[in-house]
Amino acid sequence: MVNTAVNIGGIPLKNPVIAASGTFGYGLEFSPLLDLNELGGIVVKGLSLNPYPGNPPPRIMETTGGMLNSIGLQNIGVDAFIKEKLPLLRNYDVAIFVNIFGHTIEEYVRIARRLSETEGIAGLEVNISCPNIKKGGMSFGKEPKQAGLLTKRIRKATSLPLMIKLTPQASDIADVAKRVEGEGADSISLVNTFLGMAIDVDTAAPLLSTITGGLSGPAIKPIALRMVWEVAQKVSIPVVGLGGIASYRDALEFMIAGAQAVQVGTANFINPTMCREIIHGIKEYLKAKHIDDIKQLIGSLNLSGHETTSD
Amino acid sequence: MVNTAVNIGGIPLKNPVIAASGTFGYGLEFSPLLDLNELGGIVVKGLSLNPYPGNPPPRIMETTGGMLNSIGLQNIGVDAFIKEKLPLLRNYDVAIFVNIFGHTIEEYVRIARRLSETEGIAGLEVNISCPNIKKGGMSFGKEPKQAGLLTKRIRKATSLPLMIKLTPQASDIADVAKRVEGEGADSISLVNTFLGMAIDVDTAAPLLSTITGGLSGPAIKPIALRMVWEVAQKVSIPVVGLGGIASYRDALEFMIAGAQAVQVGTANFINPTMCREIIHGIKEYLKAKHIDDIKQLIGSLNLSGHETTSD
Amino acid sequence: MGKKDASLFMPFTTTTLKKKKIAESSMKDSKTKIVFNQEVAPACFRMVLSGPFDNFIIKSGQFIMLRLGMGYDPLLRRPFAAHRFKTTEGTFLEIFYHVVGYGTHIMSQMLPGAELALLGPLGKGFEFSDTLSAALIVAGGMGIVPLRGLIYSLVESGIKNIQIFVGAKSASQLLFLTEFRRMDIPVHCATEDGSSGYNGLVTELFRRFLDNHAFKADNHTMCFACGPRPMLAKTASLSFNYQLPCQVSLESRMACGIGVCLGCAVKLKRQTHHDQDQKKYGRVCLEGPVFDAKEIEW
Amino acid sequence: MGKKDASLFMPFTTTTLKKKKIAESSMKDSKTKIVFNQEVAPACFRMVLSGPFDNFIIKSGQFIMLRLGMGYDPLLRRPFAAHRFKTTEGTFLEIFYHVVGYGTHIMSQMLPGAELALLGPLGKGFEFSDTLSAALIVAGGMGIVPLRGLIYSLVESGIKNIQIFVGAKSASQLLFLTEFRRMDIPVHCATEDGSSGYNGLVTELFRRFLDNHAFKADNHTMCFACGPRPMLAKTASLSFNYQLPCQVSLESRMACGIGVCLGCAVKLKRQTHHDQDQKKYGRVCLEGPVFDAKEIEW
Ligand SMILES: Cc1cc2nc3c(=O)[nH]c(=O)nc-3n(C[C@H](O)[C@H](O)[C@H](O)COP(=O)(O)OP(=O)(O)OC[C@H]3O[C@@H](n4cnc5c(N)ncnc54)[C@H](O)[C@@H]3O)c2cc1C
Ligand SMILES: Cc1cc2nc3c(=O)[nH]c(=O)nc-3n(C[C@H](O)[C@H](O)[C@H](O)COP(=O)(O)OP(=O)(O)OC[C@H]3O[C@@H](n4cnc5c(N)ncnc54)[C@H](O)[C@@H]3O)c2cc1C
Ligand SMILES: Cc1cc2nc3c(=O)[nH]c(=O)nc-3n(C[C@H](O)[C@H](O)[C@H](O)COP(=O)(O)O)c2cc1C
Ligand SMILES: Cc1cc2nc3c(=O)[nH]c(=O)nc-3n(C[C@H](O)[C@H](O)[C@H](O)COP(=O)(O)O)c2cc1C
Ligand code: FES
Ligand code: FES
Repeated sequence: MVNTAVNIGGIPLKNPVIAASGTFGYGLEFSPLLDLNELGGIVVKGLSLNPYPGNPPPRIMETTGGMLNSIGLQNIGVDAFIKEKLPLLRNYDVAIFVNIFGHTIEEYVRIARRLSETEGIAGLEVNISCPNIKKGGMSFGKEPKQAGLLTKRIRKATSLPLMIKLTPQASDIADVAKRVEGEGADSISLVNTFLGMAIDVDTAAPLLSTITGGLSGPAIKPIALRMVWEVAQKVSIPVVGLGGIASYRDALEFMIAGAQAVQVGTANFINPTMCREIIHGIKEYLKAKHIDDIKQLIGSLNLSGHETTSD
Repeated sequence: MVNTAVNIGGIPLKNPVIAASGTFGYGLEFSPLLDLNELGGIVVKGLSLNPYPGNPPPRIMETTGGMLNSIGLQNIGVDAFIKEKLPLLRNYDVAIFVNIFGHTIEEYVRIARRLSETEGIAGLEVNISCPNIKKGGMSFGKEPKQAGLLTKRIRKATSLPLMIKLTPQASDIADVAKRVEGEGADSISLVNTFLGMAIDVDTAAPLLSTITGGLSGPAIKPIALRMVWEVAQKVSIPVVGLGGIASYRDALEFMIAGAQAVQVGTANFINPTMCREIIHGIKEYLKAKHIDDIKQLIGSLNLSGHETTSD
Repeated sequence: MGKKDASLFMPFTTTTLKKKKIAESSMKDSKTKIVFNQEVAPACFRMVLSGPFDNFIIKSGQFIMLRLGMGYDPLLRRPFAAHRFKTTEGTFLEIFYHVVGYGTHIMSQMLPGAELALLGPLGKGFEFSDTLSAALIVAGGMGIVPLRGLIYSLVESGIKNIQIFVGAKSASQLLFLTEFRRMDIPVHCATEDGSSGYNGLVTELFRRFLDNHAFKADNHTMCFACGPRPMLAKTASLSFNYQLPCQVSLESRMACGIGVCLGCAVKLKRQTHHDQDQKKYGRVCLEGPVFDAKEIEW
Repeated sequence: MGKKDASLFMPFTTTTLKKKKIAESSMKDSKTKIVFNQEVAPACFRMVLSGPFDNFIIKSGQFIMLRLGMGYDPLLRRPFAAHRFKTTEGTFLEIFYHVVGYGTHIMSQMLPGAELALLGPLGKGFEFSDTLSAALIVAGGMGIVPLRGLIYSLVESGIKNIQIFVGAKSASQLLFLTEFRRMDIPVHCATEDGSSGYNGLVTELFRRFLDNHAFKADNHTMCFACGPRPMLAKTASLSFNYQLPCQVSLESRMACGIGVCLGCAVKLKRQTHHDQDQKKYGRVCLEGPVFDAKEIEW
């Protein structure tokens, strides 16, 4: 038997595969297709203090190897989640991460407090990186100072493990990572979507109601992987890697680059049983390579004979 | 007849389709497949003062909808280009842009001077954005101050039209654009490649000798388009858009977003007659829409009913 | 299959009857194989899929998501209405698709033997009670596809008065006409180029019909519509004027098809959901694709 | 084509003779159609393409770039050695490919009738003069594919002494053996699992042969090798020791196939290019894929 268990900033996972926020609903939607108990973890759709309508349609557009979205964090609100969804989620043996966002630091703090009072939540993933809302969201994630301040305030408000989710739009993502680590984050997840755009040439109008939206999917994997590698070298708290993961080999790339766990997002749309297939693939790989503990893989990138660009 | 002629910072082009640097060699290589006279322009492979060996293999890796490269600007050097290639290129009725790079400002200046003395060059594209060389290259393009300084010095050194090529790694690409405009750039081209990475999970080693490389191809188009749209709103000099263009519709998206012309890069590998097909497609589109001058299309993005992310 | 396929057009047999007895099956992701894929009208293809469909009960109005190939371009699955039917050769699923863009173009090039992943059945289908006395079917373009299944169900439940209104750009794009006529259902055709039936929009044809017939504003008469959004909006407003209940099947870009991405949202009238903010939008893939026309913010 | 295909394995006819007379045709991008695509050995497929090949002259050692489908995933064309042959049905191009990854897996799923864009002929093929007296062919795995064409050319130019050394993991992966034997060419086999011929590496088999035969170090004897890099390095060093000229066909990842992307670079010995820096690397697609073993920095 190979050991696939990892620990993400105080949260033990039976395996390192987590369903990413916004691509797995509140988890329950997938139960007809997939045994949720098989997953390492689930990050639920981003929650705000109050129910949130989201952006007008059209909200999505396919691009080559990826998709743009401007959902705008439509959600049922933290209270409805606690009342309607959480009780059902408690029936599963899987780590539940609640993805939270606010328009002000105060909002983030209040959601964090609210969730701290409840049972059945493994940790919070703080979305300081959503490109699809005007106030708050990404604005907190672009500059180290803002990100650090927000982390500090939420840290004070809750004893739940904190995973801070970073945006690739940050001018220097490693700086942001170091700062939130310094302010008490237990782990870091990256990346959120890349700000992109698509135009309908027949109408000369943007294909998303919000003009720009977040790019996700296999298309962004090489950039996301590079960022995870850079950040993992700079911080000592666990890094959770995501961005375009759509096979067990993709997942392994992120872990070899230094990620302690991975999240699977858009790939859940392409193939609703993707998470299970990735978990299975990782186990088979470990067996074939006679690696008995996945931790031996983490950060095992072999750079002999390589150098970052010759001159 | 539809008019597809545009003028890029003093350089008249019969149509707005330019072959991108590093993907079209020195132009001549494509002559068996394509009549070079049909193109709006050609940007030759990046040239340095002296011949340059480039990076060790492996230098390329395919990714979903894109590719990573770390060629490292291998080139025959500016003198060999002037002696061996330029005389042959003069036989064609197509605007020749010479893409230049250096490790120091001094090197950039000297290449610019050297090329100013020669006949048959329409303009210079200054590569301040190559991720694949240690010194110089991208380092100049990441910060507005550096980029401005370099532009100013080259501006003094040559009367050739200057197109400054920006990197998407810039912390704020629009700032860089404004600065180089202020220092006398005649036009701006964006984007160069995105820094990315790929790992061979069987060996745990990077798939490029340089660990990281530049991501190009259709995968990056949505991000490149968004950046071109942002920059085009900030500067008044012509913007040349590129990044993943692989059809006439892609090209039109960039022009509607505000680009005066486009460059086609990686798509030349997928289909060596891509540039011709794009030019043809644009003409057919204009006819079908009864647009008699392509300039009417430039920046015609229709935002009615759209707003950048609701709250 | 070439020759044999004419037979595949025959009206549903026991299948559809079963549908109303058996509860619709829950969605699953299945491997299917293309057994037929040919153009049956200009830019309109019929694709027949074989797979584990014996217990696959799909209601008219429900849909499936097809993965186009095994790569990531195109990335997202595409939604299509689907009919199940049986022949001596087995149980098949058939879809009719219009080539409108990248994905459907790639589909049109696929060859028999190719394998496609299929997720379904998905969404909420058309609803009607056996007390229904008259059904007014209004279809624009490919909108007739999901309605075709409904028509068979209506016939089988013994609803006598069925009126079909179909519109298309041109006569060649009017689908299933012979099939409907074979069932002695009155079909009112409209074409934008006048090549067949009324020269104009199907909604105009529908309006004239309503003007000349008096329907009681009760639940014994129901409109069912599917087609381009403007055509649906017009049909909805006509049904409001005549106080007829109306079910519309909407389309929207989709990523997941199962209600998690929130990408397929359509604006709903607030009051219909006691003004809870998060209910301002409905998911075509889950609350739909079939909605009560009154719910939609047209 | 199923049945008929055994015939397609027959030695080249006039085609290859022509090759040496007519100058090789310049590259073009053509539309081709798959007429045959089946597994002929474990994980090894044979694909036959039809297209405008009447004036398509490809030299052994040269290659083509195939675009896999019309989407962007996989994005880049894949390079393959190709043979042209004629039958009563017309002129075809055949490739043999090993399923090693994503692109070749997708190829293995392709069905007859599918269209593929083909760029070629590309690169520099094998060279030999009619004064050649002995040819030593050393092949590892799929490396035999480009060498097969060469062997026919050698035979046709009347070169009597041809020795073929082929290595593979297992007997089932040794290709074209019956074909070569039918031509009365001595074939020395090596398999890593000992399932056929010498139990070990083909290079070891080659070394033993050289030990037991004296060849004059002149241009009348030439080694031709293709296969995995380590096997080529070993073959090269053996040929150096025995002072025999050696041509090797290299592989490398490719994007353009026509010399512009510089992605396929391999390290060259400097002196061979009077130490000009930019010549430190050679392009497999243009200066190669066939190189003089002496040029390569092994
Ligand atoms: C529930 C449902 C059932 C459907 N049933 C059928 C059917 O039975 N037959 C049929 O031909 N079509 C049907 N459609 C529409 C079909 O899904 C789209 O035409 C198809 O996805 C277009 O894909 P594409 O890649 O060819 O087009 P794209 O290249 O993606 O886009 C081309 C055009 O198609 C439109 N489009 C893209 N995706 C969708 C979508 N999901 N819904 C509506 N329009 C879209 C775009 O707005 C654009 O105008 C259905 C759609 C839904 C939501
Ligand atoms: C001039 C030339 C001629 C060739 N002729 C043949 C042939 O006749 N038959 C045949 O089976 N193969 C041939 N190859 C190799 C063939 O091109 C690769 O096996 C193929 O491109 C792999 O594609 P993939 O997507 O399946 O593999 P990928 O998923 O891209 O990679 C899988 C494995 O294949 C290797 N690979 C990828 N691209 C290449 C490449 N261009 N060259 C070598 N290895 C590569 C990778 O390093 C990796 O180990 C030739 C290569 C060259 C350069
Ligand atoms: C439709 C959609 C909705 C998303 N919603 C959220 C969200 O609510 N909160 C969040 O932190 N990230 C959200 N994301 C971002 C994903 O969690 C993930 O960071 C991103 O998509 C990159 O990973 P991927 O390429 O695997 O999808 C969303 C992504 C998509 C595609
Ligand atoms: C193989 C390769 C080599 C390149 N070499 C250069 C170069 O020498 N100078 C330069 O400015 N850009 C170079 N580029 C970047 C391209 O010109 C272009 O900016 C980038 O690839 C994005 O466009 P695309 O997606 O259309 O390829 C190179 C790109 C590739 C793929
Ligand atoms: S398509 Fe994802 S919610 Fe409807
Ligand atoms: S493959 Fe592009 S230079 Fe050889």
